[in-house]
Parts: sequence; C-alpha cells; structure tokens
Amino acid sequence: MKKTPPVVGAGVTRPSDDKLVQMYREMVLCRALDERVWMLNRQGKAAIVASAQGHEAAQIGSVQALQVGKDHFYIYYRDLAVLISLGLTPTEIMLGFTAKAGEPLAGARQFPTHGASKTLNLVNLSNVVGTQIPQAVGSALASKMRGEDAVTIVYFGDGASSVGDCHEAMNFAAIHKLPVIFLCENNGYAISVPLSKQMAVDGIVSRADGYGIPGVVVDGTDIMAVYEATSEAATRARDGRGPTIVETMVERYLPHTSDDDDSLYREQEDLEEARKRDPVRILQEQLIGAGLLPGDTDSVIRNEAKRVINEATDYVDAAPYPEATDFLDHVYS
Amino acid sequence: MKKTPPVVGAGVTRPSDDKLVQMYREMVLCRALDERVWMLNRQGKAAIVASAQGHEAAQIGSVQALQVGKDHFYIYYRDLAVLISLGLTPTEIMLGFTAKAGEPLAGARQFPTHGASKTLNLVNLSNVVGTQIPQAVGSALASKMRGEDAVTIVYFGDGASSVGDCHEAMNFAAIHKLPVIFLCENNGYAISVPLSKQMAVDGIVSRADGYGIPGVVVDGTDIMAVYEATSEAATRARDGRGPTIVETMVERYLPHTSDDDDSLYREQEDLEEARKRDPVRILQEQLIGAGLLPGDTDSVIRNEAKRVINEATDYVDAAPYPEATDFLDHVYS
Amino acid sequence: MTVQTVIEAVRDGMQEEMRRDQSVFIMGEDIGARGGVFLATDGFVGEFGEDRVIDTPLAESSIAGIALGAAMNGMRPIAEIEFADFIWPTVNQIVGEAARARYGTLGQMCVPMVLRAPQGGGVRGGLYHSQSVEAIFAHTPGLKVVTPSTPYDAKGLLKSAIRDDDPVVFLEYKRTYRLVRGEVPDEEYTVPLGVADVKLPGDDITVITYGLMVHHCIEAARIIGNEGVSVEVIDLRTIRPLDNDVILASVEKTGKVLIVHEDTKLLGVGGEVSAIIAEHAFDYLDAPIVRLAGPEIPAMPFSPTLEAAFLIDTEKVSAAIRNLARY
Amino acid sequence: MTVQTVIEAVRDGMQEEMRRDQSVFIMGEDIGARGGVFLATDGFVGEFGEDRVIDTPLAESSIAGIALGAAMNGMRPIAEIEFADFIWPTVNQIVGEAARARYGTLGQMCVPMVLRAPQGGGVRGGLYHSQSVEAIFAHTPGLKVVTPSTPYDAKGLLKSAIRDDDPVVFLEYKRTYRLVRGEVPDEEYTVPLGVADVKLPGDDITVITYGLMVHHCIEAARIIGNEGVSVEVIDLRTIRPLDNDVILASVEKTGKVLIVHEDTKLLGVGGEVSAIIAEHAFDYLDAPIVRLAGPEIPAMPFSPTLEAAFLIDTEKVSAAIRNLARY
Ligand SMILES: Cc1ncc(C[n+]2csc(CCOP(=O)(O)OP(=O)(O)O)c2C)c(N)n1
Ligand SMILES: Cc1ncc(C[n+]2csc(CCOP(=O)(O)OP(=O)(O)O)c2C)c(N)n1
Ligand SMILES: [Mg+2]
Ligand SMILES: [Mg+2]
Repeated sequence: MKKTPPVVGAGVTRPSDDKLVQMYREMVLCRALDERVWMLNRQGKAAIVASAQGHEAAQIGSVQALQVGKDHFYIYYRDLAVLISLGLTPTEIMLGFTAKAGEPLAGARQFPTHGASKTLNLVNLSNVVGTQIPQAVGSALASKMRGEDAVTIVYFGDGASSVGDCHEAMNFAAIHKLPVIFLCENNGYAISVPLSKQMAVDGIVSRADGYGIPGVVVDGTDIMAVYEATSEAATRARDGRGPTIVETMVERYLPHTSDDDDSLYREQEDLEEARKRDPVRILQEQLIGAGLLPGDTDSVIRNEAKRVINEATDYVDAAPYPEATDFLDHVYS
Repeated sequence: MKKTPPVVGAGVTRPSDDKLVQMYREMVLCRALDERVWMLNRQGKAAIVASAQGHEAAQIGSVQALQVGKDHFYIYYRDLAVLISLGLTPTEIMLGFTAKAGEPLAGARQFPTHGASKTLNLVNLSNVVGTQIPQAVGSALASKMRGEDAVTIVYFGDGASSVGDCHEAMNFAAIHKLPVIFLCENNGYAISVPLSKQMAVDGIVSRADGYGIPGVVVDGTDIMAVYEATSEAATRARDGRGPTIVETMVERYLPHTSDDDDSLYREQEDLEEARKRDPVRILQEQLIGAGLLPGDTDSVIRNEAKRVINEATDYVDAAPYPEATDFLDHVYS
Repeated sequence: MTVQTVIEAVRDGMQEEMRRDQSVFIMGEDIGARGGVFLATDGFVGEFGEDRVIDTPLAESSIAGIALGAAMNGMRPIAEIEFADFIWPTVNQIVGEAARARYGTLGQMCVPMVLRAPQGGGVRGGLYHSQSVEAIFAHTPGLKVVTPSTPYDAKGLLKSAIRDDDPVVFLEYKRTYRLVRGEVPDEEYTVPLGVADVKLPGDDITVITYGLMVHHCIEAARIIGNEGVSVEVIDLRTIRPLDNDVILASVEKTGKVLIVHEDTKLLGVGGEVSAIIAEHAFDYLDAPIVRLAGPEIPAMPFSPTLEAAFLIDTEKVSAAIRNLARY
Repeated sequence: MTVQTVIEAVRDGMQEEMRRDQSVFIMGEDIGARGGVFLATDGFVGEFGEDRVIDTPLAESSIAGIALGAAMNGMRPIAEIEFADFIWPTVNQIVGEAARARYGTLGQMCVPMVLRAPQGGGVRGGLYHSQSVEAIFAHTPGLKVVTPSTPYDAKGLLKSAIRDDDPVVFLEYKRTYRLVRGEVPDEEYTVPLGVADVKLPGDDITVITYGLMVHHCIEAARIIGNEGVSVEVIDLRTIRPLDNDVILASVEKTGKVLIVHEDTKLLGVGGEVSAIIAEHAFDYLDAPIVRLAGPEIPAMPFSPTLEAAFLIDTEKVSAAIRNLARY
C-alpha cells in the first residue's frame, strides 16, 4: 500500500507540550487496556474483542483536536482509543468487554464499545458497518439547523467506504456544507479482504473531488499529523465551509477480532512491516527526542496505566452479570 | 449548468453516412411517437408517459455504437429512443403506453417501456431508480466469466447517481475491470430537484477518478459525440480494460412525466434555453449541411414516421386489454 | 368542522406541527418548490424556508439515516419517501438501526422521527407504485406503524406520530388522498397511536381492516346490514402496536371474524390478527377465521383489467361476509 | 453415510454444485483466502479460483444486485451475506427486484440465485449478530425461503436451491453449524423445496417449528413423551412456500398446535401458520393455537444472562407443551 505523506494546511496550532504528553498517556493506557482484553478473551472472560492496536494515533489525535462535550462522535467497533480519549475509564470499558452489570453505554446489551453516551455525545448504535455515516451527517444537519457551532466526526474503516450509505452521506453533507468530518481509518483490510479487492485506487481521498469537498491523506501513525488535519477540518466545519474527508493510513496489528485467524490471509511479512509503524513507539520517540519525557516519566506513565488496568480487571472480575429482570425495557419510550 | 465540450479519444470510427441518416430516421420516429403518446395521455388513453424528448441523441447515439443482439442493455423509464433504436416497433411500444394485450416486454403488467426482451438482451425490471446499475454490473460479470466479449451498457439519470447502489456498482466494476458502460443522461433534474441540490459539483464524471476508471463528458445533444464516446468505451470494455463513465449532458424538454407540472419549479427561461438544444434539429442541420438529406428526403422521413405512428395508434386503439385469466402466472418458474 | 380530503388533512397536520415546534422539519424528494408529488407539502417551502423543507437527492437510505441522526441530536424529522415502493433502501436504517436505538443504548438515545410514505394501489401504479409495505415494518419491535383511513384519523394520528419519541412509519393510502373526504375539527386535536377504532358497530360478524379497505368494508357492511346481518367494522389504524383489546372484545361478541387487507396474504397483518384471536379468543369462535387479502403475486399489475383482478372491492368483501354468515 | 456438522454439509453442498455446473459461482465478503467467517467456503478459492469465488467489497446491496444481474445473464450465483443482520441493504434488490423479475417480464427473465446467510442467536452475538430475518423475505411472493435444521436437510435443500430457477433466500442457523451433527449420504441426493418434514411422529399435540428450534422441540417432545403425551414435531424446512398439506394433516390428527420459533412473535412465521390452521382446520381444533416465540424486543442482547432470557430452550418448549396438553 502506498502511503501518502501528510498534506496539512497552514495556520493550525500544533498541540501544546502538555497536550502531547497527555495524548501519549492515553495511548499507553489504551494499548495496555487493549492487550488486557485480549488476555481476558483468551481466558474466556470476554466473548469478543476488536482491537485498536495500530490505530491509536488516528483515534486520539482526532479526538484531541475537537471539543469533548460539545462535538459529536460517531464511532465504530475499533475505536477503543476514542473512548479512552473521550474520558471513559478502563473499568467502564471493560464492563463492556465482559458484558457485566453497570456497563454504561448499553447496559451490556451490545458488543463492547457499542451503545451511546448522552453526556459525551457519543453514538455507536450498531455493528452494521457504514450505517453511522449518514447518522453522523444527520447529527451535523441538526447542529447546523440550530445554529450551533458543534462539529460531528464520524469514524469508519476502508471497508465501510464501499457501502452505498457512505456515498449518499458524503454527497448530502457536501451539498449542504455540513459541519462533519469523515475520518477514515484505512488499515488496508476489511477483515481478510485487502484494499486491492475493495477498490481500484489507493484510498478513498480521491473521491473528495467527486463530491466537491476537500480531502486529505495523513500518516495515521503520526499523531501530530492527525491532530493537525482534524483541527483544520474542524475549523472549516465551524466556519460553515462544510465537510472534509480525513483519510488516516494506519495498520491493523492483530487479527480482525478475537474470532479471526489472520494467518489464513495475511503474509507474515506484511504484518512485520505493519508493526514497524507502531504509533505508540513513534510518539514515544518523538517525545523523548523533544525532551518531553524526562527522567522516569515514561515508566511512571506505563506503571500507572498498568495499575489502572489491574484495578479495572479486578473490578470487572468481581462484577455480576446484569439481572435479566428488565431485559424487556426500553423498546419504546 | 456548465456544459463541458466533448472529450473524445482518438482512433474511433465515425458513423458512416448511411448510419447517420438511419439514426436521424430513428430520432424523427421516436420524437413523433413521443408526441403521440403524450396526446394519448391527454385523451385518457395512456395512464402515464415519461418522455425522451431532448435525450434522443444520447440514447440513439449510444445504442448504435454497440452490437444489438450481443450486447446487453439495462435501461430506465426515459429510454424510449433506446427501444426504437434496438428495433422495437412503435406498435409494440404503444401497446405498453396503452397497457393493451400483446405488450411484449411485460404483458402490460408494468409501466410502459418496462419489462424485458430476452432476444434483445434488454432489461428494465423496475421503476426503482438506480437498481439497474448493479444488475448491469452483474450482467457484465457474467459475460466476462464466460469469456464473451459482450458489453453491458446501463442508462441512468443524474438523479440515480445519488443512490448508494450507483457507488457500489461502479466500485465493483472498477475493481474487476468489467465490460460495462455507465451512461448517465444528465438533464439537470431529478423530477423537480435541480442538479445544485443533488450534488455540489457540475456532474458525475468527476467521480471517475475516485474509482480509478476513465470518465468522459459529452454534449448529449450531439449524436456524433455520443456515438464516439460510446464506441471508445465499448472498445475499452471488449479489450478487457474495464468500465467507463460516459456522462451525456442533455435537456429534459417536458415535465418529468405526464403526472408532473413543471411550472411549479422550472423557470420558463430555463426551458427556453433547453429547447435551443434540440437533438433532432441539431442532427437535421448537420445532415443538411453535409448534403445527406437531399431533395425531399427529410419530409419523406417525417411522413413515413407519421404514417407508422398513425398505424400504430389505430392498432392499439382497437386492441383489447389483457384478459385477467392468467394474471397469477409467472410468479415462480 | 371542515370537510377535507386525506391529503389536505395530512398537509394541515404537518403544517400545524411545524408551526408549533421548531424542531420539526421535513426532508424528502420534490417536497420543496414542487410541494411533493402529491402536494402534501404545497406551500411549505414558502412558509418554513429551505432549511426546514429540504429537497434531498434521490437516495432513500440516507434520507432515513440522516433523519435518524438528526432525531438523535434533538430534532423531530419527518422523512418523506415519495412512494412506499422505494422504501426498501431504508430498511437497514429503520429496521436495523432506528428501531433498536433506544433498546441498544439502554434508553439513552431516542428517535423521534416519522417516515411517511404513500402506499397501496388502485391508481394504475403497476408493480412499482402500488406496493403495501406495512407487514415488514410491523414485524419489528421498536417501531410504530400507522395506516390511517380517513382525514380525521390521518391528521390526528400524524400529529401524534410527530410528537411521539419513537420512530413511526406512517403509511398513507394514496388512493384515499383525494377520494376520501371527511370532517376534520377546526380546533386542535390528536388521535392516540395504538388504539383501534370501531368504524361501524355490529353484532354478528367482525370485520377487521385498515387503510383504504376500511371504506370498502363499511360499504359492504351496510349492504349486508340490509340483508339482516349485523357487521362490526374495526379499523386497526395502528398496525404496531396492535390494539388487542378492541379486537378481542369484538370477537367475543360476534364469534365470527373476517380480516381484510390489500397487502398480500402470507405473513401479512391478517395472519397476526388471526393468530392473536386463535390464541386468546378461541373459546368464543363460531367459525374459521377468514382472511381476504391481495393475491400471492409480487404486486399489482398495471393494465386496468389486471389491476382490477388484484384489488379487493366492496363486492369481494360482501361475498366474503356472506360466506362467513352462512357458516 | 458420513456423520457431518451442518457447516460441513453446507460446504459440501456448494462444492458439489460448483463441480457439477460451471455457471455456479459464489460471491461475498471474506469467502476467498479466509474461507468465509464460518469456513463455509474453506478451500474453495484453491479449487475453483478467484473468478468463481469472489471476495467482494463490503457492500451488501450490490452483492445482491450484482448476483441478480449475473443470474439474469445465465449464471447461478450464490451470494453470501456474512451475517443475516447485514442483509437489510439487500431488501431493495431481493424483495423489490429479484422477486418480481419473472412476474414483471412475463416470464422472460428468471433469477436462479441463492442468497445465503447465517442467522439466529445463541452464540453471544448481541443485537447485531443474532437476528432472524425469515419473516420479511417470506412475506414476498416470488421468493423462496429455506431454513434447514440438520446436516442432511442443509445439504439437500441447498443443492435444490442452487438448481432452482427462482431466487432463494437460504438462512442457516449459525448455532447449528458446529453443534448439530447428523448422517449425510455419501451418494448424490437433494431435498425438495416446499416440503415439510415430520421429524418425530406423534398423536396428541402438533409442534410446528424450523431451524435451531427443531432440536429443542424434539428434545422436549421426547421428555413429554415420557410423561405419556405423544407429540408430533414438524420441521417446516421451507418457509415459503409453506407446506400446508403436512401442517393440516397433522392438526387434523392431533387437534392441538404449538408453533415455536426463535424470531419475535408479531407478524412472524407463527402468525401465518396459525392463520392457515384457523382458516382451514378450524373444525379439528381442540384448543387455542399457541405460539412460543422470541420476546418483543428488537433482537437478542449480548450479556449471557440477557441472551438466555431471550432464547427459547427445551425447558420453555416443554412447559408450553405441558400447558397445551392440560387444556
Ligand atoms: C454491513 C456489514 N457487512 C459485513 C459486516 C461484517 N464485518 C464486520 S467488520 C468488517 C470489515 C470492516 O472493515 P473496515 O471498515 O475496513 O474496518 P476495520 O475492521 O478494518 O477497522 C466486516 C466485513 C458488518 N459488520 N456489517
Ligand atoms: C428509488 C426511487 N426513488 C424515487 C423515485 C421517484 N422518482 C421517479 S423518477 C425520479 C427522478 C429521477 O431523476 P433522474 O435519475 O435524473 O432521471 P430523469 O427522470 O431526469 O431522466 C424520482 C425521484 C423512484 N422511482 N425510485
Ligand atoms: Mg479496514
Ligand atoms: Mg435527471
């Protein structure tokens, strides 16, 4: 897969040093959480796991370029790091993976990370790939109608870009210049189907012209590039200049989900190449280079992450499954 | 609406003089038929009419660039001139408009021009806009699988281009380099909705890059331009070089259908501008200029058309409606 | 009271709600300058502006999906599908997503949207402008499905649907639009969802129906009434939730049931109504439960002779009632 | 005879037909190198090549539409939808188009395609990997809908579906894939579409069911049999067309009917079966027609406690049979 260098507009503020370290903290925490839920899956405690490993920079870099509490987030199953960056705790998230009582997004009625959070303006209604794209456009339409300057960002994979809904939604958003950011996490695979069998081009950004909207490709393992592209898209959206496609080129480190066996279709070499683009390591090196992880800061961050994850694991281990007493509720208002 | 000048590749044979006159004859016949069925509608004899007036050059020019009997034609409700050019008689077509017994495409079970002809490889399954596009791609896939060099052409309007199926179909055809021609009859309206509310661009050809396929815009009132663009696309398809988008810029002279009232949404000026681009008159002038309609040839052609249409009218007037005895047939094989 | 057609009542219902509540807006094809292909939104763009009366591209799946997203973000969209025959692309967003939004978020999201579509035949619409689609949506928990028959009901139910916090599929019989007239109050009113209406009381036979067929059933009931058999006509009005109480009370009184709908028979609404009766009023039944429904062909053919063969009319209903009376 | 699982039988059925007929091909997501998410096409791309085993983009509507077009142009596509939950985008091409292609062209076009999808719950699939979708397709004249329960039926019915000239929606219960084993002949055979199967003969009560539930019903029938009540278990196998003969013959014998399905109740297959019985075997009935079906929630929730509350098991079926026996 050809990786296009980041094309970022001028005039966007780079994240502050503090923010960079905060993003690193979130990345480390997310990676630790991700590894833990895979372990829980192998132990039979988590029925299904989809991993954000390799996608963390794209997810955290974009969230941090937006205004949590005001903007709207339409995510998909791979967006674990979006949840972390929005402020969900590892315990809350792990209640989802273990389907335990008190799970905040869906009461454990749904797959992990699915459901919604009203306070966070977070929506992940379903597992049906691509359906969130028109929904996000509708959210942006609502914000615009009320004259709010909230932005809606919608996350989706390269696979989702093939769905008719993606086309219809982008076209509508373009016509009405809606404040929406189409953030594609292009990892080159829809489960086993490689990009070359999903499209005859290298990525989706070349579609932007067909809708008459701007599109940008960024290295999705470079959190700075993602942050900047998203910031610029957000500014454009808030200024009434309409939607942007931000295509982030990322890697999927692991099988599609814990149910998948990627050795059936993925070359070992391809995987090894992919692992060289580890967003956590890349940011770590950038921060060390910039002197932003002085002394034992890095190991403090990592130990703290481990501690939180351990605590969360203990909590969810002890938590009960939900009672089935009210499983018929909330069908109608 | 901006009209892009025809962009046609080199090396395509122009239609012979005979063929040009033949195309003119078909155009004149189609226009006469079209006018007649509107009259029948106003007399209460035809329940619904959708007109090809203004689209004739795009339809006939493309059919004549293909091989009738071998290639596959997926059309939509506005493609009256395709039917004429494929060789359906005015009587056969008028049996459709009057819903009379013996109607060949659907036994008068469907709206006029709908149904299929097995011998002509003609399919127009439904009124549901856009559904024919993936079906046509499937037809092209079948031809390719069997190693035939048949081409499938699919006709659709600018309105249909907004449908998700259009996106999915074009993308699939591009990936598999299928022998299919996407012929868009862009008349600037989906019923009352102008192009500016359908897309943020001037037409659909700018999408071609996003699929990695060639696209060409032609003046759809210029039959030569359409013929050439379609010929080139057909050659490409037969050579295994895949699909092409041919966007023909045409005009819709009349209301959407006989049920529509275009004065509600269309400026008189817009209509007058449109009528200046009459494909029948344009070809007439071209042929006269080239000396291809010597003497009274033109009036002979026009009188012959009138005679045929009169005969057809008499025939369908006298024809009975189908008996309802077998209206339950052909649900299953 | 004013005498109106169904389409006028639909238009007034939407207009009143749009005046009453800024969060109500409407989106669909040709609803702007054109005023809708049936003129349901005639004059709306002038009164409410292009922001609240949105002419969309021809793309039904996204009409539904965008309305759903707007509904989850505080608006009350009315999404118009030009003909019910073109509603299938919305199934993914409506059946798959909207219906489960509340359930799947433990009540955090609600979807106050209405999906309106004209349906049914008798207008020479052929295979693709005559379809009845209620059964497919009515199978889905989480949705509400409404099928009005009169101007009074159409307006009152539509206003309730717009104010409802759940997704409502609102199916108007296009044949009734200009054909059926009726009195509509000048003052504000609503008709509650989920409540069936006894359109004609009777004692001997219960006829259960909805939509256009209500009118044929009432006519047939009057004819049969003159023959000495007293027929009760129930208009379901809402297909989901079904009003079991009204259905069962009538059956317990009459003991004989005819169910009539224009939609095809197998797995149609009539099957469900029959099953409810066979389970809960079995001991009251004096005869088989009979269904009169569209024949098992994909939809209504175009030619007038063929369309007539498909359609249920007063005569067919009368014949079915007479048969049942004789049992 | 060989003992196989359902998924093995499905795989063998497709493989045999692809060997037998060059016009059979398969398209869907992850069916190539991955061999399908349930390994239904394991090894196929090696044997038949990428031209006949097509990994498609993630785009269900076009999977259906392209298969339809290929079918009209002489091929026999098998289109796989990865999970039935993702089948909604195909409704437009399948219900709207494929089902009417023959009718709407006066028999000129035929659509020999199969749309396969794994459906149903009991696999911790949550709201979006557990859906039952048979009712929506079974409502549509022009389609055939098949729901096998055993390896023998799965293979035999799938082979018939592939050879059939009409569009067939073939719904496999994913819970049965590896759970249910059974004997499958080594020699060539097919099972005809449209024929129900008496899976267990009995005299006192008729249980009508299909798919995964067949196994719970058989188990329950055996338990109840030991309690002195003889239960007949009918596996519908094909939901459209329904086999009225087998259904009615059994009811005329037993006079008591329980209908069981995993799908939700309202407007489900059970409603139709009940209505057929209430119309055509009314005089033979000794008790209300009872349905045991999924509760009226949009789909199966994820957490194990919640999923168990949704699912029908042997115990629930036994309880329903005992109730009915007491009537
Ligand atoms: C509509 C639909 N079709 C199929 C699936 C099964 N499925 C789940 S994820 C997936 C691949 C999605 O790929 P992509 O969008 O690139 O996201 P990624 O997992 O690579 O991040 C598929 C086919 C689904 N969930 N929804
Ligand atoms: C899926 C669908 N939605 C809506 C309609 C109603 N309708 C019929 S034609 C039409 C406009 C189509 O415009 P276009 O594709 O540009 O074709 P044109 O009539 O302009 O040639 C609409 C909205 C339909 N037939 N199918
Ligand atoms: Mg991907
Ligand atoms: Mg147009």
